[in-house]
Amino acid sequence: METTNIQYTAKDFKSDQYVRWCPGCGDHAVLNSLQKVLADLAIPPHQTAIISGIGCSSRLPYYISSYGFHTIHGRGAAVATGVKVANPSLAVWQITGDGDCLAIGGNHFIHSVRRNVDINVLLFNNQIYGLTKGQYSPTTKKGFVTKSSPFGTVERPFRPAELTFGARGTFFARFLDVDLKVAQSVMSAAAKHKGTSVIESLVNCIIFNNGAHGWLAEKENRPDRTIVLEHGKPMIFGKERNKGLVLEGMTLKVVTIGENGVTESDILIHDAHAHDSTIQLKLALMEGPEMPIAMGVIREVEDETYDAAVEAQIFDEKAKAKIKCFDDLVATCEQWEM
Amino acid sequence: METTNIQYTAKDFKSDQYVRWCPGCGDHAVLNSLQKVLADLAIPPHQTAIISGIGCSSRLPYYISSYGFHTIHGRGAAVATGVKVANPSLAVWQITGDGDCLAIGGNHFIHSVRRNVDINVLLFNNQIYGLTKGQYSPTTKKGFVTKSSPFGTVERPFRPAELTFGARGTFFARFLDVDLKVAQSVMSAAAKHKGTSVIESLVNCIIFNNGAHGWLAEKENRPDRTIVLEHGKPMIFGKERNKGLVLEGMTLKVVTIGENGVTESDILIHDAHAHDSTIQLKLALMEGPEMPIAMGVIREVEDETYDAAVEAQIFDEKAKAKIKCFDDLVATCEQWEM
Amino acid sequence: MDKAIVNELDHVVVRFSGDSGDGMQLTGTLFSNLSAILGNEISTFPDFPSEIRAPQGTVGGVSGFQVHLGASKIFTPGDDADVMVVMNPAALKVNAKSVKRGGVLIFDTDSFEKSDFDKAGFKTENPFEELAISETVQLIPVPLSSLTQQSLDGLGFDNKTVLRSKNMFALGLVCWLFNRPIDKAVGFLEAKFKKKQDLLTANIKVLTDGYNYGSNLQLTLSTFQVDKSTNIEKGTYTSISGNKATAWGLIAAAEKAGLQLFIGSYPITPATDIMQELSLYKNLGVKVIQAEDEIAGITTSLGASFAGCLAATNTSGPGLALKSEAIGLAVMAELPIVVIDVMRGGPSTGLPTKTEQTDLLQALYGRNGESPVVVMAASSPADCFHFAYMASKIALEFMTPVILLTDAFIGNGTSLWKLPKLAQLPLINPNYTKKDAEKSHVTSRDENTKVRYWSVPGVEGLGHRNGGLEKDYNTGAISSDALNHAKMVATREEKVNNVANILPNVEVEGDSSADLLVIGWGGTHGHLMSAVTNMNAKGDKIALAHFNYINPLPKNTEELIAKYKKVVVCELNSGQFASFLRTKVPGVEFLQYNKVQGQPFTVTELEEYFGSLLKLTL
Amino acid sequence: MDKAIVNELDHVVVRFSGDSGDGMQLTGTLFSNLSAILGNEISTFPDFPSEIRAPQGTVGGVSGFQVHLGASKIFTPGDDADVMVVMNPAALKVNAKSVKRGGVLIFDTDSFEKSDFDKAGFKTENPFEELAISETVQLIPVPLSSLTQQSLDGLGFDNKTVLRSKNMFALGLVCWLFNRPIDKAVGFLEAKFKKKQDLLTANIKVLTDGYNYGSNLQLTLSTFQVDKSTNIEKGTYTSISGNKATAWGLIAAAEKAGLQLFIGSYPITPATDIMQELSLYKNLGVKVIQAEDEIAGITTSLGASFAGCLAATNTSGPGLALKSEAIGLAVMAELPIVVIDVMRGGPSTGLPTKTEQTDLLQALYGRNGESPVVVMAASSPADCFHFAYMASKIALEFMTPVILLTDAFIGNGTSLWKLPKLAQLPLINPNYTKKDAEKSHVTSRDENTKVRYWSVPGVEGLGHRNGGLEKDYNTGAISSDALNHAKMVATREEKVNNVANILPNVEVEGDSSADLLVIGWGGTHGHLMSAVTNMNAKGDKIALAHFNYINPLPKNTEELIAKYKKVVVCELNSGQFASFLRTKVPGVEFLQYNKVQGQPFTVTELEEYFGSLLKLTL
Ligand SMILES: Cc1ncc(C[n+]2csc(CCOP(=O)(O)OP(=O)(O)O)c2C)c(N)n1
Ligand SMILES: Cc1ncc(C[n+]2csc(CCOP(=O)(O)OP(=O)(O)O)c2C)c(N)n1
Ligand code: SF4
Ligand code: SF4
Ligand SMILES: [Mg+2]
Ligand SMILES: [Mg+2]
Repeated sequence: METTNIQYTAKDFKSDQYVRWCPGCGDHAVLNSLQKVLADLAIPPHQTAIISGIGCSSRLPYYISSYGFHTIHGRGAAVATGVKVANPSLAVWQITGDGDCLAIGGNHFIHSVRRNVDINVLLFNNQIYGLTKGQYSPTTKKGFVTKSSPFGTVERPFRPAELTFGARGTFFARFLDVDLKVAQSVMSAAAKHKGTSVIESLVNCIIFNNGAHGWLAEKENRPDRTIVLEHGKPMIFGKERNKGLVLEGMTLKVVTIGENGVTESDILIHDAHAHDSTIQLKLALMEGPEMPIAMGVIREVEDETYDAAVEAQIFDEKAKAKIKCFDDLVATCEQWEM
Repeated sequence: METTNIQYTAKDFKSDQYVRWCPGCGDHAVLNSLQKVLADLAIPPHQTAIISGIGCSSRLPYYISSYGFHTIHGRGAAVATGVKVANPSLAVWQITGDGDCLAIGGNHFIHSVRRNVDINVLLFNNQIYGLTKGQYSPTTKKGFVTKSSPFGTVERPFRPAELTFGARGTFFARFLDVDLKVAQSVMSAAAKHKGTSVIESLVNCIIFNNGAHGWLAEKENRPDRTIVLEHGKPMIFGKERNKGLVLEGMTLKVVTIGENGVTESDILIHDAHAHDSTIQLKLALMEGPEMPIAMGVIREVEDETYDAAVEAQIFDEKAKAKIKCFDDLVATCEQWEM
Repeated sequence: MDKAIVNELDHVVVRFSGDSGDGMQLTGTLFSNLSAILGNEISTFPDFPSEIRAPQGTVGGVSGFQVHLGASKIFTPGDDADVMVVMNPAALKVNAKSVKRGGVLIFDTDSFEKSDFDKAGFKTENPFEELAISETVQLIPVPLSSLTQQSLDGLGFDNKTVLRSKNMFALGLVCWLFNRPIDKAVGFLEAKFKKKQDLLTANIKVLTDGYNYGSNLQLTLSTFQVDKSTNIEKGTYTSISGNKATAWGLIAAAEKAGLQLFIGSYPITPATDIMQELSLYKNLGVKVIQAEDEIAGITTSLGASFAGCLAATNTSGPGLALKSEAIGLAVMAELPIVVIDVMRGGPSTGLPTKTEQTDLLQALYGRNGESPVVVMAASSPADCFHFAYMASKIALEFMTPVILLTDAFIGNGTSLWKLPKLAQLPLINPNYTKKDAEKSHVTSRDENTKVRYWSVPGVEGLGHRNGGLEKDYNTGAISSDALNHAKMVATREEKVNNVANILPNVEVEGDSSADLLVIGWGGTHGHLMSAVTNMNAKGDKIALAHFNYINPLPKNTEELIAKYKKVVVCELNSGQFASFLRTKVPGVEFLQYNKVQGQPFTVTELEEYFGSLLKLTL
Repeated sequence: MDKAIVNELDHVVVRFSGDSGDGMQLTGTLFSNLSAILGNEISTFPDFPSEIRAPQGTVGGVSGFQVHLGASKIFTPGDDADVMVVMNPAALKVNAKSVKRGGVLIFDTDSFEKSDFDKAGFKTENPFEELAISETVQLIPVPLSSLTQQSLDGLGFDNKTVLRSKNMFALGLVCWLFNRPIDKAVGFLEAKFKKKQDLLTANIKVLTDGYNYGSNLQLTLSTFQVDKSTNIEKGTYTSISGNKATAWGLIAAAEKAGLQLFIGSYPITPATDIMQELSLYKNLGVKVIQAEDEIAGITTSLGASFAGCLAATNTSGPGLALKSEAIGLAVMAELPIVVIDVMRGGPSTGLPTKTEQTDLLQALYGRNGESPVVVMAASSPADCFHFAYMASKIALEFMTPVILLTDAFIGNGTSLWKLPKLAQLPLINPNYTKKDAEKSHVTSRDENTKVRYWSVPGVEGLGHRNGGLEKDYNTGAISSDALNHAKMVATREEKVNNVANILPNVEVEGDSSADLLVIGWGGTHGHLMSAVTNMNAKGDKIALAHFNYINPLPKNTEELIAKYKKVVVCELNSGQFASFLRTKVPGVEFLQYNKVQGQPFTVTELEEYFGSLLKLTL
């Protein structure tokens, strides 16, 4: 992806299509954030390919003025892999939902993460199937009543971070639909990361799962209920920025700076670049209300990407090759005149 | 699954079919171990269902005298889920290979693990596609030359334990084909565990990937290169049983008892039952030659199983129900005479 | 029509249309139930907006519900409306062309303001002229919103609740228009708002005021009278949607067969309702797995089938494509499974909420190898019950996958359903391996029917290995022997063909002595039957042969078709059943009438087409 | 045959058979190449054991390789063998019925011991009598193992190496038998054992001794002489397998179109070789993704197609079933993709290593919705190159998925292939959106051909959104409009039908003036052509129309078929092409000749059948 000197604005990434999400749907905010990020990245719209599966969230490509492909349910990761490997100079985004990505698309998801294909996976996690009108998804909380679980689900949900780490993810980040600042910084970091960047966006489905993330979304409580992690910075949060995380044995704990002799220097420093994912995973899996929910870039480590490795192998073999074209290839046959 | 007082022997679990694996294939040993374990479990053959996908390993059901279903490639986990939910009184085993389970079957695998369906997943990991004659699999080491990777693979492999943990696995164990003792104890523990028991069996494909686990398999070195974990026991290994594992910060280290003042009491005690999987995961991911490869039951924690939860919900609703049969159901309609 | 006339009609079509939030589905359902209780035949069809919740007042958010009531047999929810209620200009815009010439159009004047016109995309402030219907339709302006507000004034309801009750005002008005006493509606509302006493009060109040408003309007509007239907079979009825009827058919079959019902499914429009309906009946022991995808939907079901359940899976076109490989496994393993495909517009994601019959060839042929399955189709909302039941019976008795095709139109629509008793339904006798049978039965089959014996896990002595590789005819062991394979291919085919032995003949409806035979299948029956009936009533002669069983075809198919001079196959696709018939019934020239618009036929277009056919050299 | 006679033959079939470890594939390949170099026509077929490595000496582990050489045109690897070499009793058991009456059977006496008979499951110690061939076949006992041991005695080889060379002794002997100078074989061996000098020495030594042993045997065995073929087109040839030819066809097409070749694939027998072959050519920039499953195989390819590659995916029956949904997406998105199905025995996992033509209807119809695709089939190992090339050309020029059917028989078999030059191959011109075209081209199509313009990502100004929902004909925006949908369905159909405009007519082979027309398609061409040629040579009159293009059919199809009194469609399935023809060519009675045994036709059975047909009232 070449960046240019042209100054883009979010408007350059808006298509002429009417945005058809429900009024109040969390997806609107994410779309706006993404358009802003794309503009800031200064990669021209025609160098960007946006690939999605099927779901409310997967309609996003229609709303961005770039190359877009709204494929079939669950296959976005595979299609995006093909696009990126075919043309590594494109910036490739995969737009997906918790159903699209983790139910029917689970296999392609874990394989693209394992291969570390250089794509940005924007996962809209509203913990419900929106488009089909309200069935539980693989991230729906156990016991939750939905149209397909009238007596509550009996399934343990995936935690997207955990699955990403299990598939050897090199990048994982999280943000809340309404938090535009974190959203943009996270997407921007994801775009810059070489490898599969998994971004879990906690979005609100106002129709079928309103308030799933509500206790985080309330503006006044958000500072206490979430922690925005930044690489190299101490893990401090709270309205008064006086709470922090420390490690006690193998367990993360919340402490208050100034209480019980705790000072800022006791607080853990976030190391998103550590290859050992132990603490990152613990951070990603923190659950409320005891612990704050982690936002921001939780893991970001370097490793070879699949598309680059494919290119490199071709580059090496071409350099060594005696066979340069089809006619050369034919010439290598055992052959005889008849 | 009812157990009985009948004494079974391995022979009771041998079918009349000729075993068609290559002479020297690691699968033979696992089959024998499994037949022994099934006999010891004292669950009658007709209460046992063995489900597989497609692959050399997936042929196993033919060789066991029980109910068997050799299904289609990659779908064993889903079929087994159906069998178990349909009839929870059956003991259900899923037989699968690294290709069957983690390539085409990856999605069903992670979902059955997530749901914690009470099945025993015996994963034959020979790091190759055997039946189709030698292509790389999702567990093949990066760079390895196979029929489909003439210049070495460019893919980062899955580590089955890591993926299992990422999908919230409640049981993970590992054994080496040739180590009958560990094989049997591990399979027996898996059978007893309620929930999805993932057993990674390191097997040798003598034809297409001979020696993949060879450096472990050599009998004289095995005690130094592997560690057999047992819940509640210190993590000691080595020919002289003088090596052990300790935790330094977040990192596992090998120490020698008697050197540098290390005593047996310094050695970590294996806690397979800890819900926090941090150390279990570290154990499962240890790689040679610096670290021994972990064998035995690495994780074994309790959680509700999917099949039990389904039954419980039905049980509760039946107990409360006014509608007991189809005619009752019809009677609930808004209805009128015409 | 400006005097107090009572129009006595044989049948009438009413459509309620408004914003998604306007409660049109409830309104329509109540009106249709009330009519049925009074003895009318009914058929309904909901028309959901393409977007979940488009901005209020926009065309994308219009939700409708059409009710067809009749004093004699009716077969469809009707083409165009005699009476249309529109709650806003967007609803008007979407529905204007569906009001009959001379029909009645009731609209909420409070929602016909400049801003409403803008939202609906009207260019002027006279939408009726813009749509060119001001002359052809009787406009009845009613300030629904403000009348509702007045009705609830002072009762302490917040404005949102008040406005959400305006559908009841409309319903009351329409009830008056059709002489439907509203006391029965009160009963329905009581059931609906059991736990919300205040909402119940509000709704009843508004409903009553709407009715009374109608009475006061009498001088300027005629009312309609649709008599009790007399030709309906006596009995107890309800109104049921096709998807619900399908679910219930499975429940009935499982109980009759003495088996547990198991469904592995993945949500997909327009099939999801079947799974959702079944998930309600934990009390009946129904096991539902909402699987991770369609492949797991069918393969969990195949596991359950192997384990001895009545197993089913439901989906729509793209999902059926995904299930192809596993259906092949069911063919090879000879396991019973019911695969329900509620067809929608294709190809690919296509038109997910629209109806079509384009999956027939996929159902017949969409698998590798020679893999015959039973294919059948339901033809009305209510008979989805019967065909789901029969699909189960055939699957269990013949140890075969059965694909049951329904479609968005009959799946979502409702019709009258005579309540059955389990005892009256046909017996279901799976071909179990007898406990005392010879050992070889475990892996062999009934030589007459070619049906494999079912050896269910858990029984001592019946252990065996099943699978997707070709098997030896006798021992069930894996075999790649050439002649054995040929024999097995023939056997599987013969078994499926043997299903014809238990199928009813296809009956001719309409005028069986006609020269022109119309052939249809599945969900188009209502429209075809209406058109044929109307034309025969007018003195034309047309016969109709409508198919529910497609593979195998009923035994009299060839003989029946041979009797007619001209044969036309009418389908909502490009000619798939016609193609199939060409391969099965030699020597017949099959004409085709096809529509691939994501829409059902209209009776009008069929009549026109049949008329033109008859005018040709018959 | 006990004098030194030289049999001059027009063509001869030789089969080498032994244990998997005996090197029969190499032996056969060498023999066939030697013959080709001498100017013979050749056709070969390997016959792999069903198990990877069954216990040595058992029937499950027998591996064979058949070579057919001819002085005139030959079309198949032959039915039964004139000369058969068996390395052990298991190989004898598997192959006994495939030796011609009066044929020569060479066997390794050292491997015909009691323990060997046991392993092969013989009941007696005289296998030839047990198989009842001792009278009908000429038995040539040769102590291959011990002669090989003698040959290498004292050269310091370990016993394993020594015994693994015995195939060279057999090859030497057969070379003598057919007067094939072995010096050319030395060249091949040098290439093969480049890095193993000692093995090379051993192999050459044993080969030479085997040849000399033959010379010494002269008095008791006649030799064969198959002359140089004279009717072959002059040129440079190699021998190529169908799978390799398919891979090369894609490579050639990509280069001709100036595109990068991309293949997303998942291993499956018997298609894997295509992907493996392609993965060798990183030097040519071929990108291969070994995907996690078949769905990812095709969807990664669709991604690559969207991104502007020549994209392909290869599989066999069960994999094609899994790809159904994604092929539908390709139809809807109108993206070029070549889907190769190397057919094997079905249904389900079926008979994975056997050949069949049972995926035709799946290829034609196995998708939801009206989703026409181009379906075509190759008919010999070598012409897989041409048809893979043409499939690519059609996909790229018509923006459509193309399904290319080959099968296990032609995929694994080899035939002579005249080496092409890229310059001579037909041009490939994708329908790109011109840079200076009107903006609307980005989402629209050529009104003549109905082919959508291809707007490849990366180009400024061509940005657009594609997808699986129905699209507006003009703007490409999502549309659920009824009439637009009908138009789009018709347009997609018309586009695929327009492919017929560039297809060659189907040509009649054999005697075009006959009354009997034999119709075939795909990989059966060799057998049908042989049978038809033989019978015409004997004075019968038969015409053959063999189809490579199935959807759309060549334009002259109907007219051609109409000329014949009797038409029989011969296929390795239960009648799938016959069914398809019935839907496309009205008024013809299509007879069927079907075989579903996982095996190719034999020329003999075809001749018998045609003979019986001719005897009937023609
Ligand atoms: C093959 C297939 N199966 C099922 C569907 C139906 N379907 C469409 S979207 C969806 C789930 C969407 O959930 P999610 O990905 O979470 O997206 P959201 O709508 O919540 O943003 C389903 C089941 C489909 N379109 N295709
Ligand atoms: C749908 C489908 N795709 C592909 C195949 C081909 N196939 C059979 S087994 C296999 C991989 C087997 O690998 P693994 O599961 O590791 O088993 P192993 O043979 O190594 O024990 C493949 C690709 C198939 N049978 N079906
Ligand atoms: S249904 Fe939910 S996810 Fe879909 S657009 Fe509406 S609010 Fe958003
Ligand atoms: S190919 Fe490998 S995995 Fe398969 S049977 Fe042989 S040794 Fe075992
Ligand atoms: Mg969602
Ligand atoms: Mg393997």
